[in-house]
Amino acid sequence: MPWDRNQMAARAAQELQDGWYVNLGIGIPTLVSNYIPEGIEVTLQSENGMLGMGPFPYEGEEDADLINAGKQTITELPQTAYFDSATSFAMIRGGKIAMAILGAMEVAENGDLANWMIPGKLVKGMGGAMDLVAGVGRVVVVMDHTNKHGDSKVLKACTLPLTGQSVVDRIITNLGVLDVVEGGLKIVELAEGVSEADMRAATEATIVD
Amino acid sequence: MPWDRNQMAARAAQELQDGWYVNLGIGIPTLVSNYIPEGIEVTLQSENGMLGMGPFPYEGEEDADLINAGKQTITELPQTAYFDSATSFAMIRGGKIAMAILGAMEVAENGDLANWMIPGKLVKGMGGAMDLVAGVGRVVVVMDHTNKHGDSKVLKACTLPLTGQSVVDRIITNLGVLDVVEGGLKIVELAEGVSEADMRAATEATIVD
Amino acid sequence: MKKVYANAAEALEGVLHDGMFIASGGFGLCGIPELLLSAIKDAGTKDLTFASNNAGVDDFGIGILLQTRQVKKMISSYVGENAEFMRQYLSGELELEFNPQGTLAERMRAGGAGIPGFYTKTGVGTVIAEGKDHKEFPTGPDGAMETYIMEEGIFADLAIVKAWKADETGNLIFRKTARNFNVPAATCGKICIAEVEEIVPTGSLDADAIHLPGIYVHRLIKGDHEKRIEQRTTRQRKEA
Amino acid sequence: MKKVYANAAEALEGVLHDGMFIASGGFGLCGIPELLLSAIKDAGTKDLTFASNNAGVDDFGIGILLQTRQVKKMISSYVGENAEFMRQYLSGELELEFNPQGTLAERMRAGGAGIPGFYTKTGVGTVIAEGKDHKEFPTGPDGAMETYIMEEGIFADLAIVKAWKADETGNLIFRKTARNFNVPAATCGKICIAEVEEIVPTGSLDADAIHLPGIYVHRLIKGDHEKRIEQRTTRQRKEA
Repeated sequence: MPWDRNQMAARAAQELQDGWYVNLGIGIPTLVSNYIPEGIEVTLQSENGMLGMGPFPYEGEEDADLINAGKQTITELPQTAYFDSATSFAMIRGGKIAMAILGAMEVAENGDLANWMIPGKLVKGMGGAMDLVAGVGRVVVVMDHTNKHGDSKVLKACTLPLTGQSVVDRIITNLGVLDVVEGGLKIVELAEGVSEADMRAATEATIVD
Repeated sequence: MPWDRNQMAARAAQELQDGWYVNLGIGIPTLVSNYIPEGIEVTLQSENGMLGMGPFPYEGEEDADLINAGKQTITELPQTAYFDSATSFAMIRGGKIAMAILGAMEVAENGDLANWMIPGKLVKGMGGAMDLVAGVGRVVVVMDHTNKHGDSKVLKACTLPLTGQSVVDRIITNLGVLDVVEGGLKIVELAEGVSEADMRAATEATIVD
Repeated sequence: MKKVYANAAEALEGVLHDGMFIASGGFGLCGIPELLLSAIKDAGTKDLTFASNNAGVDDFGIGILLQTRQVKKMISSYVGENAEFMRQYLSGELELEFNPQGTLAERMRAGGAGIPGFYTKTGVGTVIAEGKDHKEFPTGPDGAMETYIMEEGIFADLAIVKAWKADETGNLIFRKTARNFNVPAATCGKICIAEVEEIVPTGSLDADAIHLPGIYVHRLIKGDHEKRIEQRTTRQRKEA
Repeated sequence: MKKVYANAAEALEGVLHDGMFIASGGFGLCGIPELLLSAIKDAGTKDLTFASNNAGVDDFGIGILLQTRQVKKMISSYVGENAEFMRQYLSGELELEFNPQGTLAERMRAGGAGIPGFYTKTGVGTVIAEGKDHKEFPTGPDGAMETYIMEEGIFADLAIVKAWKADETGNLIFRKTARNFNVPAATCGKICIAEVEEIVPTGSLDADAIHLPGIYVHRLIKGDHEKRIEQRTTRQRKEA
């Protein structure tokens, strides 16, 4: 059976290493913080100007001056530090963030990522996604393997406007885990009950051995 | 009689305007702070990371963590703010400092300034001088009109390596005040007892009417 | 040199003109100069270009200036919260220049720092890079060349920002994530006006803890802020 | 992930290698990483390149590494305080690259911010501009073109800095003008080691008052600092 959202988040949490500073995107990536392995200390960056992002506040304790990049009210932790947006993206662009875990609309076998725009439809903007994929040490995408029409989102080449070129290192989907390697994608892991044949069938991109 | 060091500093202090943020160089420019006119509030920047530079400390109150750009112990004022060197020069380069008052070895009639290096002699470095002359709103030079050999330091063209090209707005010397204008220098003021002929005789640069 | 003005309208006097370029602080509705935006609406200044990470919501923040059609162009990274924005944009009434969020922040900081252009990897190979100078630098492993694009500094006519506390000389302190774009925005305006929740006597702020020195702040007002929350997310208290 | 080390020698273990490029904080003798510099002397690492605003004095700061001939090249804005430096430089034993002070600070910040190049007016028309890319931008009055030169970001192997207080996660606070180059230097090293006067429990620093977030600090030591004063200037107390 393919992984559900929480299983994908739990699998993505296995990517974390002790001491890392990490940026989690909106959606499934946000769930990753619920599955941080025992003994692993991770500091979450919120690109609107915070390191050490804590959980949502208790009701009545919301603070309009304390939100995350998804504009949700959050809390601080003992190690929290605040800074301005130029400093925040200086650390992102400067490679100080070890990893970003992001959602995607499409990923290509060369690591191209598209997750910000569908031409002709509502255009919201890229926010900090282009900065993150260009700047952080490692980019892990977490997404469903196929779209609602059953078409593969893991492609030979992206069809949507790119967020970044050759930026993705690893793709975690409901079917398993793929790495971007020389020549295409390599299967790292399959979800329980998913066969290699299932994975290949759902993947438009080249899978190499 | 030509102005002495203190009179030059006092004259330079007349350049200050209320509310200005100003950077004073080492030497005579430092003395300017003793002559700030009544009713004029000026905030002194020290380019090593401070706005609101106060006077020297009382003996026994020196603080190794509180120095000016000349490495002298100083004090803070109620309005003082500290910041790092990148921020300090961001405000200098960004034109936020209204005026710098600096010493010079040579000034040319086109506003070229040389005040950091004598080739073949001891080379100390330009420190923040190049940043200041390139960045601040107005550059006023305070210096003796001639060197110890009696040669004019106010030249048609600088002979020493430049600190900045066409950067000087006004020159205050022991003989008077000159402005850099189209075509050369214009006499703004003469020290008491100095004639226009004296000024012209001591000036190699073109003086225009 | 008095920096403190009675209210937003007075602080804006003599500063506003049609067609001007304004940089605004704030992220979402957090730390936005809500009083100054409201006064700009009242002033009726037209054809404004705004550099601001977001465009507010329909009835708050820059959104109120979209309702009155005072905005000609937005330079933003994300405008998804604003339905009126989308309507005006899709109908061609509003110009929009998308900037990656970090590029926008750095462009403001660069303008304020006298840097008219800088190179970044952000956006290379995307629509953002189209028409921009490309240059290679040996920043890869073992000095391998990598491609960068040049982005330009933002030099605005006016910066409007919101801080928590100020002293009378304009030294500013921000609170938590309300700092965001306020610092870079403040630096890139020819004139900067700050609105704050509290003005304290000069000398009562810690000189080591000031986020934005008063040199950047030309005018200052204290006012009451709504500080609207866009997405109120909470967790349940565990029962004892 | 423990960042706190017992002393400077331990903090430097596995980090030093001959020929490496080190960015150092400090201005004059103020806020210099004196303990780490001393430990680098003891380690005997050779052929070092230093990006540091100054070169210390003969027997303090980077000066002690000049005495032992461990320094191959300095990137500095002002080295006038150091006689041994001058001797080595004039005899050709030491390479020297002068950078305007603000250019040096910005080059460090740029390297730390992933910016390999930026344009500045500083040094245009001087020896500093020789061999550098020139470019015009419409930043003058009425959009007149002005000439800028490109300066490159500094990417160092190691950054060494001195702060006042740290918490155990490496969040740093500096004191007065001892902040100076420590912030930009810290950001531009692949690894950054900080020496501080006091390590306080995590959570005891004000999250709004941190000058350098712990993400930039990989290793941390507490030690006793001499904090030498270079020019002790005082004024007389007026007699009562």
